[in-house]
Amino acid sequence: MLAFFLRRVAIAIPTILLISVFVFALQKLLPGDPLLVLAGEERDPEVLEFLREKYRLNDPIPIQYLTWIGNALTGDLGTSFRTNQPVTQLIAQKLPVTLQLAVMSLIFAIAIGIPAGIVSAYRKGTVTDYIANVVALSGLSIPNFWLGIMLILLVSVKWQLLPASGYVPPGEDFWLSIKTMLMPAFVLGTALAATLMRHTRSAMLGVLTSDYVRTARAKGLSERKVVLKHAFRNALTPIVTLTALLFGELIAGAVLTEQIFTIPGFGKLVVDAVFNRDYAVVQGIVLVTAVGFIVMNLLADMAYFLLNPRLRSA
Amino acid sequence: QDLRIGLQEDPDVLDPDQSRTFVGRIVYTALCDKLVDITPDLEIIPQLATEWTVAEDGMSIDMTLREGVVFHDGTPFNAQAAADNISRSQTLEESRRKSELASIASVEVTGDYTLTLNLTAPDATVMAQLADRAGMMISPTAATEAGTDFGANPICSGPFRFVERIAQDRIVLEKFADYWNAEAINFDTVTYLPIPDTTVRLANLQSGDLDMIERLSATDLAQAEADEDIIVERATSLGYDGMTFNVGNGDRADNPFGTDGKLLRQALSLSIDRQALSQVVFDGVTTPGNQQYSPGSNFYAAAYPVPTRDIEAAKALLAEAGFADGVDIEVQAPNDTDSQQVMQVIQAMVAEAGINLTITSKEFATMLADQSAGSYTASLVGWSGRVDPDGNIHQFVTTDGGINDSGYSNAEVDRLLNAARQTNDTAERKALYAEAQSILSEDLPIVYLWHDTWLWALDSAIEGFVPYPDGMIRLKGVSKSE
Amino acid sequence: MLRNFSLRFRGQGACVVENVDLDVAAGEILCIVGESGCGKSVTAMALMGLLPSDTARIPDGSMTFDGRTFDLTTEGIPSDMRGSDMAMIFQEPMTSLNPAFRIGDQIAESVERHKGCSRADARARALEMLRRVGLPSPEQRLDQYPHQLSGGQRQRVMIAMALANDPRLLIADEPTTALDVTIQAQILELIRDLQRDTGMGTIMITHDLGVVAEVADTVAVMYGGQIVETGPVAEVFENPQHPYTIGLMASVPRLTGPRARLTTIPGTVPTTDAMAEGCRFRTRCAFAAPLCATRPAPTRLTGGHAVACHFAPLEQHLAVAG
Amino acid sequence: MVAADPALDLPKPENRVWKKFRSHKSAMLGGILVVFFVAIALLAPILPIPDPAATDWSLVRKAPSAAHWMGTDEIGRDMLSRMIWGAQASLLAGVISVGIAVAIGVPLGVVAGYFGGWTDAVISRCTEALLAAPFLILAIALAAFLGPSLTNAMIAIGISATPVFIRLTRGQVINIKVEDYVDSARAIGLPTRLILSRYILPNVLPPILVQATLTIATAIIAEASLSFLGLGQQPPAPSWGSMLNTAKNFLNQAPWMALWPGISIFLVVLGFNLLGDGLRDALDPREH
Amino acid sequence: MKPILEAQNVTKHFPTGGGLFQKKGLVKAVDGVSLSITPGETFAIVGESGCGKSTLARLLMRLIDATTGDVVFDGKQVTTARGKALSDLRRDVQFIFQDPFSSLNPRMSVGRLVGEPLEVHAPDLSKSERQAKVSALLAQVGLRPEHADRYPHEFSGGQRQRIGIARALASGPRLIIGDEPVSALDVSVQAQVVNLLGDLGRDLGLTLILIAHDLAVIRHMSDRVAVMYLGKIVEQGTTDDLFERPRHPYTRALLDAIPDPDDRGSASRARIEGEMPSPLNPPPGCAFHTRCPHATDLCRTKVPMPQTTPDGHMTACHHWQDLGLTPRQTTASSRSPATQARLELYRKATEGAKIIPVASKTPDREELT
Ligand SMILES: Nc1ncnc2c1ncn2[C@@H]1O[C@H](COP(=O)(O)OP(=O)(O)OP(=O)(O)O)[C@@H](O)[C@H]1O
Ligand SMILES: Nc1ncnc2c1ncn2[C@@H]1O[C@H](COP(=O)(O)OP(=O)(O)OP(=O)(O)O)[C@@H](O)[C@H]1O
Ligand SMILES: [Mg+2]
Ligand SMILES: [Mg+2]
Ligand code: NI
Repeated sequence: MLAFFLRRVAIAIPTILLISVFVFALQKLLPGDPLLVLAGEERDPEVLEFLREKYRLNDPIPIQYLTWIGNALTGDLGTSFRTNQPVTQLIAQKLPVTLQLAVMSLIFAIAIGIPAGIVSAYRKGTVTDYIANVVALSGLSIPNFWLGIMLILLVSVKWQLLPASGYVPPGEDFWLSIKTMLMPAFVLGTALAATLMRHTRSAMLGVLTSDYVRTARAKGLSERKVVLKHAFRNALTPIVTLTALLFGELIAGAVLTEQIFTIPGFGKLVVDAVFNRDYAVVQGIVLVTAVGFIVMNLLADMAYFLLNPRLRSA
Repeated sequence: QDLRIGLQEDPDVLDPDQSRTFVGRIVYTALCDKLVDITPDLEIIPQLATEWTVAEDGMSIDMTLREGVVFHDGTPFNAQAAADNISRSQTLEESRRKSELASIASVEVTGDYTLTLNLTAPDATVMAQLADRAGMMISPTAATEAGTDFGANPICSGPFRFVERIAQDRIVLEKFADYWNAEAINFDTVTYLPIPDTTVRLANLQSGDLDMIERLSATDLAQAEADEDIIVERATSLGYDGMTFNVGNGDRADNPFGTDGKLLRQALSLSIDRQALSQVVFDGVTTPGNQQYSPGSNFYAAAYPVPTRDIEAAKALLAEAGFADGVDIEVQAPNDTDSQQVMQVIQAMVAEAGINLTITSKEFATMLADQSAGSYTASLVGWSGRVDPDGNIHQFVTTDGGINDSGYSNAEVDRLLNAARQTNDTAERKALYAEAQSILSEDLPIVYLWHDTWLWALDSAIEGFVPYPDGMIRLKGVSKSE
Repeated sequence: MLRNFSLRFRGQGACVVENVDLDVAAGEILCIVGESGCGKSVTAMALMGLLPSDTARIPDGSMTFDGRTFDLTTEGIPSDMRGSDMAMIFQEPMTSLNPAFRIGDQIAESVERHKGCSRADARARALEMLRRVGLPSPEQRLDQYPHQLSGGQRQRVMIAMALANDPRLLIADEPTTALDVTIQAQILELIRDLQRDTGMGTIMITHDLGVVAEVADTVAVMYGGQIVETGPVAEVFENPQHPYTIGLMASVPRLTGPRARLTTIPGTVPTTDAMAEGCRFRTRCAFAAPLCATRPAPTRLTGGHAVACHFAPLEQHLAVAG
Repeated sequence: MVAADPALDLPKPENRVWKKFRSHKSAMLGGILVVFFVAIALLAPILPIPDPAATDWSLVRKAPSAAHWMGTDEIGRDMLSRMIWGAQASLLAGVISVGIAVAIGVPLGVVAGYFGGWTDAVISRCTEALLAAPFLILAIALAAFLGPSLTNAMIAIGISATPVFIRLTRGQVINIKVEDYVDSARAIGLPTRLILSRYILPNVLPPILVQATLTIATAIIAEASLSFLGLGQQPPAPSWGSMLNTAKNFLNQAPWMALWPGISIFLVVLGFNLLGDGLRDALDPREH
Repeated sequence: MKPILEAQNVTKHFPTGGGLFQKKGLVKAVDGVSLSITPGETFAIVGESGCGKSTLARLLMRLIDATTGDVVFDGKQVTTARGKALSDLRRDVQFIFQDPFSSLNPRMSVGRLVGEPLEVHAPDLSKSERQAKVSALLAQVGLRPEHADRYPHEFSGGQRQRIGIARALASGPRLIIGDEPVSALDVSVQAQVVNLLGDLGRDLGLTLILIAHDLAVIRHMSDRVAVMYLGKIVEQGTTDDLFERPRHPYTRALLDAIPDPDDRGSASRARIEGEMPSPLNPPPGCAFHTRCPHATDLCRTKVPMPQTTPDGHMTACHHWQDLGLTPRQTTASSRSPATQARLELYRKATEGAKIIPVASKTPDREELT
């Protein structure tokens, strides 16, 4: 197990480096001069030149990269051009927000997607199956911003049930925090639920016709137990794997949802940073999300490992 | 009592010398006092400076400061502090205020609360500059200690002090008990929340999560006004929006609308129905314009009124320029929906005159870079506006102007605008600007299109809010009834 | 026991299984033989009520079990009889156990469900069963997962699971087909021993005549969803009547005697839809005559031996010309 | 010689794919939806509808009426006409970008899965890197290189959707390559090139088909985000995505502006998915 | 006669695990096997599941690379062949797979499947020539030319196996290796394919290497038999000799385990207990000692060397001589006369003899005519 873990980590390192090089290069190729945005409306040439020196933008790009990665290895991800805040501090501020949003959306996605997938597999070819599929597809094709704004207009403005937007840390007021995050999590969750539902359905379809499900029936177990215990337990592996990947995706950016609901998370940070050409912030976030992504992959493998006795006991 | 204000975006660094965003200035009005302030009619009035006199020759200004003012960290405010502030603005390497204060040669501290600003040349704009970020006073103690990191914990002398900031989430200020004008302040805390989406911003106000929002979208105006729990306040902006042409900035100036394209630019201007544009895109909330200031303002040159649309005249100009069969032009515009809408309307309008306009939408950073590098033909850009007319025009059209992206150069215009800087006589200045306008209306390096109207939507419980043409939110005298 | 059973799948023109009668007495092993696809498994599944409810239709058939009669067209056997009174073992030992659960739990689950006893008791029973099927070190096996067992061991677990509730009837659907001969021999012996001990009735499905010879008391030969010949195993093997039975026997290579070219049954089993009217074997039967278009009634011969062929006994009806 | 088996007279199945497809009810529905929208897109030039770019400033954001069945948009253009013309851009954006992703992703996935080893390691690492890079950065960078246009938007979307296809294909290939029939191809000495194209590829396609139809949805919506960045369809030419994007600001005042493109995207996505499911079944000779 | 195929001490070790989760290990799937096949003969390899039969077959035709050892086909090295040499080998040596359901590409028509080897090995054939050849091949295996545009799933197992055989025959091979070509088939279908293979072997003068675990089939088809256990050949000899006088205890156990329809109720035969050990972790000494009733300490420690008698019968057992050469007791033929008669009648009928009703004893005779 440990060896496995270490090997995975070893594989992850080149990937992360590759990502950082890739994103760094990509950023440098972006049109637009960050300093022009930074210098203010007046764009004083003197200030421009000073800033260019300060942020070492005159160095050759490989040197810039090496400087950055060197600092990154010591835990210094640079400072934001825009707000002068250290990137590490920004990330530390945003990460809990993003995690909370991701977790809550995932809960929605799971709560909707998995039961729907099970039911539609179990009732394959029936009206229930069709309805579940159409609903899942609509979750996929309804744009997040539309659903988001509609929810705000209805739930917050009209019925005044939930706060329209913003973020409250759970430490400050737990219930308010949950309430504020409810709508965005739902909006994000529905889109994921569709994917989850489709995968659950196909996994369950495969499992429901398996011999051991027949065995379970032959034992005289109730349908409920046959489906939820014997079948679902085996369909779980691909579902968990997918869930971990979705979670990784969520961390990488729920851009539009965060924008609509004004949630100060990673998605919003990275978009603003890209638009402002806030190189250090972009690079820092990409690095963190890449690590997150890889950690999620790792967790998916671990889940695989834990869910599959075949691997566990080897 | 807490006041919650929805902003359109997250401010940048909260250091008056380093910051550059409009929303940042909104926060400063509560956080940092300036030497002088303005009235809604753009008159300069005392704030931390109680009196000032400009010398006969215009080469210096004597100033008396308010006594008994302290910064949030307890450091007393006095002439030395003010001098330090001006010096920081001029010398801090990151300072974005250098050009604004370029005409101040030195500051003499003449007493505990008096000082003299020595100028390099007579400059009518200095006091107006001191009415904005260049005149904001920050604690010299804190400034020395924090250096360029001052923005992480800004210490000024305004009615509210800084409590915390979570990037992209909120900025919280609390009432400063020792504020010199504390009785005019009715809130214990004020929280600024950046909410970029206009619909969501309004929704937050409607749901009661906010007390006030800035920049209500023009198309939401009707809806907001229909809501009896909401009051809308408005003020015409000091800024403008228009189309800047590349007439001399690099190779791309060599195009039909460029260096020698005066006639085509006139044709384009004539073929736009500014009234309709304002009506279609902004529900008539904005003011059609053709000059740096809006028609109602003091410095508007009434001799050159907003042209009415004249397709025939435009066609004639096209023919005169040798493009009777039509002409192509590519215009870059920011990728926000308003600009896209404006461009599409203009596209349709100018098409009738035979101008075939293509729109290139760019995100802001790219557009800015292309514009300053001269890699564009025409560009839809705006300017947030300055209190002194000089700030709206000088740097754009004078030969070495700092942001003369157009590459326009005309000796007479240079002369007139420089002269307008050096006199303090308003009537004389008006005449000079009008004269410059006569040339610019002809040359059209910038085709002015409209002037925004600031719209604030407030909860009906908010009282005492005064709209200012600079778009700021001044909290003096504002209160919230229970 | 099973009377006049027919079965049809949705979208098929003819019944997959037609008018099948089967009888098993307590303590008896009935083998059903027949080639692949002839309906052995679906018949067994129907008895257990395991057919897919959405596609399978039973137009006809009833079952008498232990004095209780069930009309299979309307009601299946109640689920509490499944796994307790009647139990089933499947062909694929590798896939019939749930890979995600410990085998002890899988056996205990069935005990708990039917005996309503505590978890500990159920586990004790599971252990006892594992011991009885001769699995080495059963205590450890209890906590192992199926993949840790070999095919033969898994089949023993399946048997243990099936027998845990002392069923009156055991249905074994090709329990050894997937196994090696050496293991097959062990498993067959085990089933026979256990059956002898408990006195349950057993239906064993296979297409291996060798297996039949080894374990069966009575045998039913099935072709195309019909029983073509039944009888005590000695009778059928020593006096095969139906051309299909004869063809089947002829097709098996022999371990002794001279090695002659194998006699085969020409052709292949038609699909259900293409099944001939009357005697379903007639499309492949060397003796087929127009008469065969009518369904032959079973002819009763000596000692419970019955055959559904117009020409039985064969040599008394037909001869080679010349 | 061996005598031919008399029982081999199977009924000759003619045109089995089409037949099977036709009997698949939901697939037919999907097919009809897709054909409908494709037809609309193709017929746009000859349908009796107003110019999609013709503005009427007296008719800004007017609700659906007899003259304008779907209402008018933010600058007074006919929504119906724009919907019909927008179908072209959106369908193209969906189909072509997915086409690009499939065209790049599937071969790379096949190669990675079949050859394994270093090839696989390199491709897999790059895939992961690409997956972890934010779509936005990728899109803006590509816009900068290629210049803004619908085509380049498709390329950007296509490239960012590629890793998923690489992964999916690779996983499938790893399963398929151990099948006996692949060995049988090696046993007759078939060159690797042909093994990949005849044996591996056709058998890994079904799940890819399903993924592709799902991705079309995301691609159509992604085109909206890109046109927001100025990279997609250039104004005033319409696309559903950009219409939806504009409509965002008028959800309150002019809800129909979001409704039509929203419904259309949903129907197209639904159509493609049903079609995809049906095709998967119909193309599989084993399914009955 | 010069052997057509010769294997010298071939070994195949699969590294296992080394994946992300498992411990690394080495499966000795084939462990030092030597074979020599003479042209025209049918050579059978028999053994329990997992003993390495398939691996050996794949090694012989280089579908996988051997860890060590040499395989020589017709004087040419197989283990190092590449390019043209490998292509020639692919023409001369063909393979029939065990599972007729998984060994045919489900998405290719029968015509393409059978024509494909021609495409590779006879690229000069025109399309119509190829089609003609395909038709001929299909006819040869008892299918019809019209079947060329059907797909594999439309055929039954036996028919599919014929397609597989036609495909193997297409390149005109000299040696065919069949990896359990009839194991997946039903008895009656199996008989058809067994006959087909026999006929083809005879008619085309093919050399066959046949892998199976059904000893009755082996006995029926092969000239010589090798018995494998855990990666090694433990006994090898002519078919009759081996079936009548099995020397290795494993061969004997194997023979005893077969249920024989002609030999009913023989419940009390000696059974070997237990199962084959894992090739990941083979027992020391003689691999069979864990299940052998005759095992001694010697067996547990020392690997027995193969010993060959002058008549070419090879056995790898320390004790085979001590165990005695007692022939297996077999009931020569326990079929009853009635059975025999019916089988005979049936055989004649299927072979096309005219069947006439027996008048006197048929009450319903009239209806028949
Ligand atoms: N769920 C089903 N839907 C439709 N047809 C089915 C279904 N299950 C079985 N059949 C058909 O019923 C017939 C009998 O199948 P069954 O499984 O009983 O055969 P079998 O005698 O058990 O064969 P084998 O020896 O291969 O196990 C076959 O033709 C099969 O195709
Ligand atoms: N690619 C492989 N990687 C690892 N181990 C393998 C591989 N192929 C075969 N083995 C192992 O080698 C051993 C011999 O396998 P092989 O398939 O040759 O047996 P077999 O005698 O053909 O069995 P069967 O009768 O089941 O077909 C088995 O233990 C198997 O698990
Ligand atoms: Mg069966
Ligand atoms: Mg094998
Ligand atoms: Ni034979």
